[in-house]
Amino acid sequence: MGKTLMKGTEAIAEAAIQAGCRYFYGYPITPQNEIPEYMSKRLFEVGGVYVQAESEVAASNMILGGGTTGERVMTSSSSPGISLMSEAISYIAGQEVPVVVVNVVRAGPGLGGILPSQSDYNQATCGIGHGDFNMIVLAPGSLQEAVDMMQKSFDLAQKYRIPVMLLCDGVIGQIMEAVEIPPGHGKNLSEPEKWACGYMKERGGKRTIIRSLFLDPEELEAHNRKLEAKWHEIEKNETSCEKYLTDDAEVVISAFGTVGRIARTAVDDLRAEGYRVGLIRPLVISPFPYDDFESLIPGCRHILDVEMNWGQMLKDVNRGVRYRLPVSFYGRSGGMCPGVSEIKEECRRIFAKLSGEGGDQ
Amino acid sequence: MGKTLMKGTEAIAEAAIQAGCRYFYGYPITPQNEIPEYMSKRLFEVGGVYVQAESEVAASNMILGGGTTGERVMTSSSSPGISLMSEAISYIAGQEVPVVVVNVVRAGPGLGGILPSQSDYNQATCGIGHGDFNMIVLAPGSLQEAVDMMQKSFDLAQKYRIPVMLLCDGVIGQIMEAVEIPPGHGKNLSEPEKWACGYMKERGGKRTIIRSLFLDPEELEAHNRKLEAKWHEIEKNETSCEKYLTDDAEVVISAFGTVGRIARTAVDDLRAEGYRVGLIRPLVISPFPYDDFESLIPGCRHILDVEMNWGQMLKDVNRGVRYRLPVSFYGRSGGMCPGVSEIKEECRRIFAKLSGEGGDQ
Amino acid sequence: MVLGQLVAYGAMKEGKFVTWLPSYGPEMRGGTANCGVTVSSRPIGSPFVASADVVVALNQPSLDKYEASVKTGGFLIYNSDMAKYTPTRDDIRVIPVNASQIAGNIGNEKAVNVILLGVVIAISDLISDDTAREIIKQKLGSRKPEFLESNMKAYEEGRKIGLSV
Amino acid sequence: MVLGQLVAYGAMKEGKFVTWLPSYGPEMRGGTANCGVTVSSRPIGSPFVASADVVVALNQPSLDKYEASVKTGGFLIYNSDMAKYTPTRDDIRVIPVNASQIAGNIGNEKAVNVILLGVVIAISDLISDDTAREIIKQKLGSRKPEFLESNMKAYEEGRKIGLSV
Amino acid sequence: MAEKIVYQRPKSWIEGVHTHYCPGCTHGIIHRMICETLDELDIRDITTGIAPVGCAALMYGYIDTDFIEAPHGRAPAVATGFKRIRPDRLIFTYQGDGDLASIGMGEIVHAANRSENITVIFVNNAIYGMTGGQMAPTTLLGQKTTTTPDGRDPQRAGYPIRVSELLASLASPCYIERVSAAKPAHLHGLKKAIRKAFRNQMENKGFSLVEVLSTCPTNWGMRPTVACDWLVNNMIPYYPLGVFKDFE
Amino acid sequence: MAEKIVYQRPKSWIEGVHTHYCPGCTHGIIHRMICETLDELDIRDITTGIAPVGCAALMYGYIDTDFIEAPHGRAPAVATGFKRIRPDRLIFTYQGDGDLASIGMGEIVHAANRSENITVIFVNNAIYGMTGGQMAPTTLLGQKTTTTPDGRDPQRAGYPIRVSELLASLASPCYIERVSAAKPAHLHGLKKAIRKAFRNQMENKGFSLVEVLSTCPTNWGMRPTVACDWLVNNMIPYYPLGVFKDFE
Amino acid sequence: MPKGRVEILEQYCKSCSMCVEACPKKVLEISDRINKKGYRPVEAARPEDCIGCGMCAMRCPDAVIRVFREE
Amino acid sequence: MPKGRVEILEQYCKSCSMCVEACPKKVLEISDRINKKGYRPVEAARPEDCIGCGMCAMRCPDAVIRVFREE
Ligand SMILES: Cc1ncc(C[n+]2csc(CCOP(=O)(O)OP(=O)(O)O)c2C)c(N)n1
Ligand SMILES: Cc1ncc(C[n+]2csc(CCOP(=O)(O)OP(=O)(O)O)c2C)c(N)n1
Ligand code: SF4
Ligand code: SF4
Ligand code: SF4
Ligand code: SF4
Repeated sequence: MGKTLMKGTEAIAEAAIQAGCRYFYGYPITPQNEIPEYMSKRLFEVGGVYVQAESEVAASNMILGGGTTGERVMTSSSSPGISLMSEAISYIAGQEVPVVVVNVVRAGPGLGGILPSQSDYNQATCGIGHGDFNMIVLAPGSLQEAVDMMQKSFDLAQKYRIPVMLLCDGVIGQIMEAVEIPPGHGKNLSEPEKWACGYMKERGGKRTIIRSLFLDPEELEAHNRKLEAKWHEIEKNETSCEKYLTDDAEVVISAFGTVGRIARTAVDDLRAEGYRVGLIRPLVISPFPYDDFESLIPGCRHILDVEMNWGQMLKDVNRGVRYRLPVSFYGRSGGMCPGVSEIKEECRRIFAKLSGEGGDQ
Repeated sequence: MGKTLMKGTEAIAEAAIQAGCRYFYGYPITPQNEIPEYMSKRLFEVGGVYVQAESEVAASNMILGGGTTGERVMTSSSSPGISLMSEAISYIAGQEVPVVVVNVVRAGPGLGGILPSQSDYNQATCGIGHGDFNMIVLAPGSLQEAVDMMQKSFDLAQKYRIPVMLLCDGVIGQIMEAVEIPPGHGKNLSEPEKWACGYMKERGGKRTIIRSLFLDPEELEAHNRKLEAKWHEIEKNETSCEKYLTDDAEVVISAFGTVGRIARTAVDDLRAEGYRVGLIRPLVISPFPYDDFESLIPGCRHILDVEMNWGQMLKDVNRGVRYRLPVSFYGRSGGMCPGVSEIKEECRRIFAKLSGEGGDQ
Repeated sequence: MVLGQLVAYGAMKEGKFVTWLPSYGPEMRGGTANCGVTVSSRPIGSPFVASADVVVALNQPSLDKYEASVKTGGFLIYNSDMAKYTPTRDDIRVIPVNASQIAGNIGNEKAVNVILLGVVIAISDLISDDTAREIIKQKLGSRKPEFLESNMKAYEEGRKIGLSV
Repeated sequence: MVLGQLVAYGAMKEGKFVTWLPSYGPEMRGGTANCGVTVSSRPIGSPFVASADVVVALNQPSLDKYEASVKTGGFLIYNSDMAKYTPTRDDIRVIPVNASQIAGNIGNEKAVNVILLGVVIAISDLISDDTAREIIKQKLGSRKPEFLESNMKAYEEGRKIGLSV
Repeated sequence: MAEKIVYQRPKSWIEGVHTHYCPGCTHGIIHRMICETLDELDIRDITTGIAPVGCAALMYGYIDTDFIEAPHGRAPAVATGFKRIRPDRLIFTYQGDGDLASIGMGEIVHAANRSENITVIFVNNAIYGMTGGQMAPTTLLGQKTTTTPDGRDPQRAGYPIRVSELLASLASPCYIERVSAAKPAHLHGLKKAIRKAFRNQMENKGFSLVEVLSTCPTNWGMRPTVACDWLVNNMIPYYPLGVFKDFE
Repeated sequence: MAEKIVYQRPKSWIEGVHTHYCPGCTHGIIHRMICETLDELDIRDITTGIAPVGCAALMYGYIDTDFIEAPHGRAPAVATGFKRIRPDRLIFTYQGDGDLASIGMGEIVHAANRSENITVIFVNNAIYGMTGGQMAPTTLLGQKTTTTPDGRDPQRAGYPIRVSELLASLASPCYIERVSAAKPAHLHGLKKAIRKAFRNQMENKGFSLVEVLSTCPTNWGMRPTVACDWLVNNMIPYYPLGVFKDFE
Repeated sequence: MPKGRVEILEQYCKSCSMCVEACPKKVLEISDRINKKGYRPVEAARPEDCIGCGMCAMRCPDAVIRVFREE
Repeated sequence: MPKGRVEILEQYCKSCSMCVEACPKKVLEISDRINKKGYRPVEAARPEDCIGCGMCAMRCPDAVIRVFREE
């Protein structure tokens, strides 16, 4: 399969199918309706199952149940719908069920608007549900990345038995561009997952209990320590970050998702104008690539964080550079997206200030 | 009313009534059942309304509706129930409705256990719902504080038209101790709130729309900027933090809620042993008192963060001291609570290390 | 649980700092539902009771579970009609009380708690005898006046046992 | 929207980088639903179109809203049967096309899009004439072969108008 | 001879705005009827509407009362929260079939069962309008939608839910009627039902729900008048008009 | 004369454990019946149970099959997710009245309406057991609970919901029966209904629900046998036993 | 037959034809004009036949029509 | 009358009396002993009357009783 021009949502859906996902449970919400729509048609063709859940609460609990079979299951939604999944996601994390959740983010809070946004960063990376847990969150910056990450999401979910979120801003969902969807590499369940439910017979009567309830606090603490150790493992292995022209950069733009690609154009343009500017772009935003940010410290003089929200990644950026570099923020919210020229303008301002302070540009 | 011996949950409920709250919507969940139970009886006596909602989703939407009248409304729940309120809380923030939510935290994730915990710190202070918003979160360290903060919560909610959470670990909910509940100071709605719903007649036909939907992204961005400005105002005015013997302390323990009071005993004991140790305890955890932490920087040599979770406040502590002080963590999770002797032990270890490094203890 | 609350009320009455903290489980009966009471003359830090001066066990599971938490030199009091104890420690003082039987004799099966309260007050200095009597009147008398007499009687019986140790 | 997609398909066929991004609203009809297409020979950063070489407006609201986003020297093409335009700028080239009428004449009311595509291809170098024809065949021909002929005719008509500017 | 006004825009219909509804969508008719009722009962300035999430999300742009926006499906809970505090004010929810019968099933069943003294206008157009035509709980068997490309199959998606009948099986609610907005002959009944649902609330009778069979020309892919015929021929046989509960 | 075993612990009942239920709570009887059914139909090792949030949250400690824990009220959705992937395995949910009829109302209505091929054991004890005796949707009028200290008042809290009747008003579900666990005379019917609800699933007949009237001696504040009498005298008149739907 | 008259608020009409179908006298027709929103508004093609029954207005989803009747 | 016999797994009994009420022959009674969990287990007070009908076992929530019948 070569490159084809596809709409983001449909490419994501097809990528999931190629990754071996045969079970989709979801509820419509703009701007990701084409995912369930596509699935309702395609899964029937490939012998999978599409269930239109009665709500996002139900959908998230369906993936909980579905995920316990060991098969690749997913749901997708957009911001308000994701909020309704909070409780189930906490359970899924606690019960160690592998699932994939796609969030095509729209602008909030509340009903907000249906235009693109990155304002679910905090929720996805930090506090989506109650209790001590984290999930893995991937943030694609182009349609091709979204497709590739869709497949990776399933691999990670099953490797670590953890919920994985593909966090796409609305642009990724709605854009059409050329993508290549690598043909299926989804694992084939020739024999049942050792931990999965429904295989008691195959296992000679040994049963499986998938639970997060531990009334004895010492047991629960031990369980939580296990989850914590797993998360440390993930922090060690699974961060991912792109650095573009950062080696000699005086100013580095930090951005994720669609803003990353926009910032890249700004960087190219500014380089052409002679500015020493670079880009750092986390591809996995949870666990966050703190080390990559820390490595900017000796050379870089200023970080400009650009986001499509009111600055939610800022605290992670600051943490990454350990408050040893000045970090400023430029953002648009509510469905507005920072444009190339706005970013360039902001950078030029920073350079002007730096040279006023006696820099060498 | 002098001091009486009361159970935490009941004291909190009575404090709400004294603060002028007459409307309670809730759903049972351990360990806070005594709140709805108390309310179902007492509100009837004082001419208020208790509604047992069919779920936490419904309860949180009932306070949304109730809050639009301008009256003092509340709900209470515990961790999994709070997760189910995520969507509504995002709406409430976006629609600027004053409400108070009590979370008597139990150990998670998932069903977890019903014993005390502080593992909803992330959720409460950072990512509970979708979109750009924050809520105010108060974290009492004793029953008396819980009672006082209950009243403050209503004041803040109405002053800023924002959701306010009283985040109590299960200890605060279940403990009995002597408290004094200051008699009612709840405002009396002699005339309708200017912004409230249901007063079109009184306002001569001028109507009110309480919404968060703005399909025009520029309008939504403007709305979000308004919310942001309000939040900055809150950050300026409403942080609150207790410092105990920090002036000359080499090691400062950071802790919130019940752990704060336990740590205080540890500090007293250690001081008696001659250790220069202090305690910093945020009373309001959102907005976080970063400045108070920053002020520790010159003198203090080490921060020991102690929590009843896997270290959720840690990143805020680090941010507060701007990564310029070593911060270590001691925590118990899953319903376990760090004890006085564990904390002392940990401190002694730190002092031993510091003196090895050539300190002056 | 009621026993603990009575002690707590009493301590507050005497102007002491006190915390009462239950440990609750899903087992509504016959389990190890219990509470920890801390009485102190200075503000109380941790309300958790890791090692206790006095442990009162009403049934076998509680006895098994909390035996270990009695401080050296402390008391372990248990209802010998509901639990059996084979000594494993020699550093604590153990007081078996045939409380169910006594309660039965008094004609108030629910007075087991009050009997044990009598024992506790007699052997410890948590609260004074007078305070205890007053609290019983106040807290139990108001709710169920018809049982007040038998409750006072139960307290006396318990106190006798306690004093005789 | 379809017009934009056809251009996008064509550009991809010619090996260019292309993005197509719709702006969607709740208004399912008659509103300003629109899309932005970016064609480039290098990877595309922002897919948002702030200022455009060519703006095609199918109705009055779109015309009013997007007039301002035409670059200096760019083209504003509109369906003069659905919208009226009173010039406010003199730095752009304006092409009114009576597309509804032409489509009616051809006997395919839905061909308005294709007519305007013809105009766009003729006045710009987004994609070549050949590519455009092939894309029409491929994308429109396969779905509704019965309309292929009238669509090609519509394209020709549009192209004629475009070339005559 | 003097000219008498037979019909004019209701006062509660906000002047100068153009609704965002598709041409011929019966949402507009129902809105208009609500406005007329507010005018006739003279209750506009003591009424608060709850806007749903669905095509009617922006209804406060057209009906001139106080409004609260509710999350998708939660309007009955929002209304409960409000009405329990302001029993002397009127409140109504306006909900689509996705909003009320899918995501909001729990809330509507329980509000009905508590017999909250509220008025519910339930617009059943057998599809999700706002999100572009996915299956609703009320989508008919065999009906094609964007998520039932081969038509709704009862094996995979169950049977269409008859909401009025379901809620009428509860002991508590006061008044439940199904009417239609499709044909001129239906409109009198529609108006009467809406008026009654508000009157009941004024008289503290408890929960009243009017289910209005409605069209979605756009997502059904039909011209508006054809959609009305389709409703009559396909929906009414499965969703019979009539009163299912009336405690009068 | 040889001795024959008339009754012994079912094989599916896990040996050596002491249930956490209060003395005389009928949860235990229902558990035992499920175990017996699993044994008789020989389906233990192809069955997965969904544990609810409620007193039965720990049921996997007693019944020896695979188990998944579901969030409060969501068992039908969890079961749906599972069963659609493993149609050849059996799955059952076990839900209290708070779980199923309050917070989980949306999920049960829709699972029933999709006629998911699952078995639901619905334990109606008219109260919230695990959380200590608050009002449930099925609490009887006048019944005192910790949140209806003066007894349930229909004006404030509505009428008790008859779940079987409500769900039976849907077109899709296959089998719905209400039975009782209170009296020896009821137990045969209870067992039969549970067996049938599993058999239906084995035969791919779709959604089956058995509503079991059950006691909560602790929160009702009665001795176990008195609670059984109370059930017979108060619950059965309002919740009549019987088959409400059967597609056989 | 009473004599009626309709007034059309053209700018709000969406050309949906609901009123055209509703009119028992076939008074209304979609015009050839285009309004600001791009729709062809309805017009009274046979005003003389109008009986002022109000059916058109009752059915219009956009409250476009005002109806008068001579008394 | 057939002859029956019951075996009580005493350690699981919670003394709820459900079986006592269920037995048509009034064979069972709550004993005076206390089991490990603190309950007084049921016992066959009149074992000779047992007809092995199994009613007690069918009603026991804790699966405490095993029932035998002579054939
Ligand atoms: C929590 C949540 N889920 C989903 C949506 C997306 N959504 C908006 S409207 C709608 C359904 C609309 O259908 P209906 O309620 O039938 O109303 P209609 O548009 O047909 O009038 C959905 C699913 C949302 N906004 N919020
Ligand atoms: C989201 C959420 N809300 C509330 C609870 C608390 N809770 C646990 S069990 C229960 C209800 C129990 O009643 P029921 O379902 O009738 O079962 P029973 O205990 O009576 O068997 C509740 C409200 C919870 N665990 N999670
Ligand atoms: S999408 Fe359907 S329901 Fe919505 S306005 Fe258009 S026709 Fe009406
Ligand atoms: S008032 Fe009656 S007759 Fe006149 S145009 Fe309208 S529908 Fe036709
Ligand atoms: S088997 Fe029958 S007769 Fe024997 S003890 Fe049990 S119930 Fe009584
Ligand atoms: S029914 Fe079972 S638990 Fe109850 S007394 Fe009888 S044997 Fe014991």
